[in-house]
Amino acid sequence: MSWILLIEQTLNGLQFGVMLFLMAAGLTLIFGVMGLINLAHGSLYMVGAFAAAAVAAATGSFVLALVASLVAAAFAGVLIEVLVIRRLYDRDHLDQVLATFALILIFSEGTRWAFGSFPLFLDRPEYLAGTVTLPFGIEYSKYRLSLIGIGLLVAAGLFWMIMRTRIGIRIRAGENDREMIGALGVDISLLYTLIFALGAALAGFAGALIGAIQSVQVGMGEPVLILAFVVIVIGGIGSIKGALIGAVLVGLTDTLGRFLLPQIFGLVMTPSAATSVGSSLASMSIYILMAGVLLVRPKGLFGGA
Amino acid sequence: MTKETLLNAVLLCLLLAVPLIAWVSDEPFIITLTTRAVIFAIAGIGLNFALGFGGLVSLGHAVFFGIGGYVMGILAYHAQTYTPLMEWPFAVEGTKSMLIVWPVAVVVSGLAALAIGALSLRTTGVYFIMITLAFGQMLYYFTISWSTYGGEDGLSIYVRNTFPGLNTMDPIQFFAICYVLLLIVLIGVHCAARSSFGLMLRAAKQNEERVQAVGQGPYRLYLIAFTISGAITGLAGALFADLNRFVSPTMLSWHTSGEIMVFVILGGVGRVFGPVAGAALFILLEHSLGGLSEYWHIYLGAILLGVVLFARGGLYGLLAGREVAHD
Amino acid sequence: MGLHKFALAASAALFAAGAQAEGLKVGMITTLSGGGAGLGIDVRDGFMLAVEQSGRSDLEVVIEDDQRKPDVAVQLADKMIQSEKVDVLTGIIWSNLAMAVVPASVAQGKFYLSPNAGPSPLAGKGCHENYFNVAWQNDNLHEAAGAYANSADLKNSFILAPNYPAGKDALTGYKRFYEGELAGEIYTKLGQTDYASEIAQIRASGADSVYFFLPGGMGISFLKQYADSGVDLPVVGPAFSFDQGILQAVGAAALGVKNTSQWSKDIDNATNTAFVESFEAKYGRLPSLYASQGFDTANLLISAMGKADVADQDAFRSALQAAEFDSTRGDFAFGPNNHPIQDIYVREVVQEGDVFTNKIVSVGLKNHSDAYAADCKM
Amino acid sequence: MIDSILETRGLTKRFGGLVASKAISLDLRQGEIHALIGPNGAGKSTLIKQIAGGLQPDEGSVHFDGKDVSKLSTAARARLGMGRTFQISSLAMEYTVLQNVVLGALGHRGNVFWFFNNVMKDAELLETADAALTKVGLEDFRNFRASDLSHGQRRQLEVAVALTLDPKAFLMDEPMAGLGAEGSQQLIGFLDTLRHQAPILLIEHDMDAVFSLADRVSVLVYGEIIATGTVDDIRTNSDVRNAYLGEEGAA
Repeated sequence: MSWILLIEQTLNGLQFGVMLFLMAAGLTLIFGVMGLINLAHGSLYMVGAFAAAAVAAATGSFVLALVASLVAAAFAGVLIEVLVIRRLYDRDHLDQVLATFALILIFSEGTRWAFGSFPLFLDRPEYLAGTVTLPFGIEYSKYRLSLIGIGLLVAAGLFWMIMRTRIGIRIRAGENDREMIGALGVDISLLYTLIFALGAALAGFAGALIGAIQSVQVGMGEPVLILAFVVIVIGGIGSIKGALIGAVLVGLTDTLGRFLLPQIFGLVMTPSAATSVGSSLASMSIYILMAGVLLVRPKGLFGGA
Repeated sequence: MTKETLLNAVLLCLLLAVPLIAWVSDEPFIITLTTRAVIFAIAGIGLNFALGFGGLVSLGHAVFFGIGGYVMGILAYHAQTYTPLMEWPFAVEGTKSMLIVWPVAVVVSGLAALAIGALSLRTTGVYFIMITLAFGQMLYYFTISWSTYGGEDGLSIYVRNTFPGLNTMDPIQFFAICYVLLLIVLIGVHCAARSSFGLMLRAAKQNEERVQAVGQGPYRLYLIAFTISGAITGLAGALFADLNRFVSPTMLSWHTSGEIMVFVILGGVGRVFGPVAGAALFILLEHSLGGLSEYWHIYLGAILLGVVLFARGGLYGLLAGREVAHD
Repeated sequence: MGLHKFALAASAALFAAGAQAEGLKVGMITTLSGGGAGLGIDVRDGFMLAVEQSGRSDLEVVIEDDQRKPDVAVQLADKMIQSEKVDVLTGIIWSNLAMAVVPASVAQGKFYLSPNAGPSPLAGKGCHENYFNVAWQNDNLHEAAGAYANSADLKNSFILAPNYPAGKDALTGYKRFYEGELAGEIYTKLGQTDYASEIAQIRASGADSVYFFLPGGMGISFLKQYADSGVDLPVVGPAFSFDQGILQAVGAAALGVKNTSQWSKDIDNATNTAFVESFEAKYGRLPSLYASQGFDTANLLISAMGKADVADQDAFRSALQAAEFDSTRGDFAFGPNNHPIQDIYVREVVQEGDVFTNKIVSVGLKNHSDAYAADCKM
Repeated sequence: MIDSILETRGLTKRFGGLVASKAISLDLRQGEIHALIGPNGAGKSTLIKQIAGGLQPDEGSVHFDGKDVSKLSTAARARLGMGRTFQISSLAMEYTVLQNVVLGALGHRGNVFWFFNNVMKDAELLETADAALTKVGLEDFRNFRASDLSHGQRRQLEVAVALTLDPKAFLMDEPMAGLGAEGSQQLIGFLDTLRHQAPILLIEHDMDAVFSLADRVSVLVYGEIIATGTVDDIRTNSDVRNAYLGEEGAA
């Protein structure tokens, strides 16, 4: 095992992490401000990817496809917020889990009905194809490097928005005291819709970005959804900072776990047994990480006291 | 007789009458379908014990359902291949007798619930939901890569387990076994709900502070409720595996957890008979919606959404009104 | 479980005739909803095309969706047998569903014709006289890939597959014929969508080629990411990741990849040419491997119907065993364990106009049977 | 000290920079009503939480019935005999009045882990429960849901549940809050007799109640006890006048 390989794997973990962050940020904002568990967040990811694939096929432009993913996911977000989600803010978590579980069923089969059962094609733009050579002679995919950049940029933008802008102040106020911001004359239901649309747009954006190097298909949002939940739970629900750190932690654990665990077991076992045991453990690693974090800190790394 | 008691009686009679009519008119598939509803009902009753009585929203109950299934699958697999389950420290043989499989399934899934509960109950609220989900995923991926017992392919058991004096491969006889178990579980849960434990547990769901002020720690109450809940769901898992003569990791997927929760909500959270009504309704919906369209999940989702948004309290809330405080 | 009743009408004559007593009823359990529905839809469409072309009024097909859930499939099999009283079952796509359904169904005296899955237990110790596999034993395409690697002078392969039984069978199959060294062997998580880590290991391993078995969306993701990684070692895979249904989603990333298949749309025989034409005319898309398997399955059944009544089980079984039908694959015969003996081709992904598809470049294994037949005691 | 059932020694609790309890030492003696008064925000609730067990002090200890209970949970302290009522009614709202008091009786008796008895048919528990209801005058409301009770009735029910615990001391957090004049008078009369059953640590805003009931009064201001003494001592204490009335009061 060379250091270069380890660095490359760390970059891969980072890239996976920042993409998870795009998903997790919306999820954690929505929970922090509205107190809502949204299982349908993965469906918004899927909506973004499908919208991007459809627009890319029609226009051939990746940038337009990304814009489409933002718009479509935000639109879908507003739609379900107005029709369904806003009735759930005052309900207990159980009702929220079930209602949004129902939304998953509707979204998945609805997308299949609209786009068919076969995966769609979405490709990275030609100018991001291929690799670049980083210091130490590491050859790394241009597109993945761009993903890391975009992800960090979005993260910085989010932090700026929350810390510096008027809407950010309202969001933070909303996290602390819901009645209070209502009393201060802020239009709560508009604020909630906006936050939900923002979270949805981020999810859709992530769907499009990832869709370009994966397969755009029905159900693609669910594995990501569960990972995003793991992320925000590790980070502490409601904390954007926690979401970022949790996302990177999960990204690194998963990537490096898949890479290192079979090798570690290889030191004490036969190669095939090590591959098998190591892979099994690697697929459980992030859940073990999450359970471990919660046992030490029952409200996540950056959760309230 | 209250409305609720009447509804309970009607429900139990219907569940008995449908397969009997199907038996007379030689429609064995209807019997199988009803058996499925009965087994789902038991799983739902299990979850309801934690969710309805203790307020513990577990999104990982598929684990116990799956463990029950795998207990049955593994015991039967060793019995049908004539290989011992383990040889050290003492030899254990597989078995195909339901009378042994059930208690083992109940004990193993109960112990799993005890362990998972002991860890998970350190958290509350959303964190509890998510940590149960995490344990669910952990075991799901474990079974997928557990190649000794088929991994993702699962385990096929070619013939159902045996019960003294009955032919379990006959749909109506297998139904009878499940139905009687349902009755036993119902009676047990009904008693437990109004027992000392039940009173204290349901009080903890309403107000933990109150329970502490009368000198009881909620943690122990929750943990025992969670253990019993897991054990009941495990029993359902063993029956389900026997019904299908097959177990696979699908039983442990988070979709299964979601579905078990759906039974409870459709019927009515916290009502002893709620999950029975919920499971029956679910099977009925599946059966009738499936014929409508290839995209029937859309309708299922819409109905579920409607229930959550507009018919709180589920079927029981709709038909029997608010729960009578005590009789 | 979705109790779909896709109209079973093979032809209008079906309703008119009403002479069902002498007819044959087929229960098709396949995946029509959720992820992976594309495969089931292709099998169904291929099968129904053959039924329609036969014009037989005494063949009734009941189709149900298993949602890719084993318990639902078992439930549907019960329904088909107990309630619909079908004579023959078919349609299952996935090995794990087949393992759940097939043994119990054949034990109840039904015939089962597999249009896709071929798990090894059913080819070996668990074989059954009423179980016929019309596609391949799971290892076959991988074995051919191993053989191809030898002929292409590949000496140091990096191989990967998901960590589940079919994945392990795949790599075992490849290694059974492959004679070179292994630069690495990885089992990935089932359903995994990001392969950056694996690709980095491939890059670092010093391999001269890559063999992978990643069905469905997993393969799409892998190929796109692989093409983007700058690693340009030759890739070999089984046809599953290069079939007509998903090639469009992979796009140019798949161009030039060698893959092994028992069927290709350019196999030169009259049956195949007619099949490809009529499939495209009827459904507006090119047929896939799965469609061809569905089509062959139906034709095998129809050929047996022409020779024997299904009520006479022994005669009907012999008729099936004879496999006297015009296969889209050309020569086709059953081995002693009722699994195919057939040629397995090496194909290459090419672009024809806007469409990505495959063309045959060589024969990987001639008249290939499977490794488990010896274990089968019928 | 022998007749002190409850004693705090140097309880200190900080929230960030704010000192909510500053080295609080007080005791509750057999047979007395010890009232704790103080302006809003003085830290009364913080103090009672530390005594009852919801909150761990940063320094100091709580002694009950001769034992250091500082490390015990709320439930364990309740089992030792702390009978608590809450400022905001804390009842099982979906339960009936009777179920709430049976709950108290059951909690006190223990043996909670019975799964097959019908707890509402347990003669022993019902007897305790009915006695408590009769004492507070709720016997006619046995089958009302707690959520259907009036505000005053809920306060009475809180006291009834505390009674079923047969406590060695009562901790009552503003039991008069929200009661009308008549209700307050009844409750004052009742508490007056209750002190002989077990002493009461009474946190109360209603000064009439405090001055007519309390044997001793402690005054808590900004987390600190500025005075403890009889009603008359407190009335004349200049620090107290200062705290309540400002500078001119002290003059």
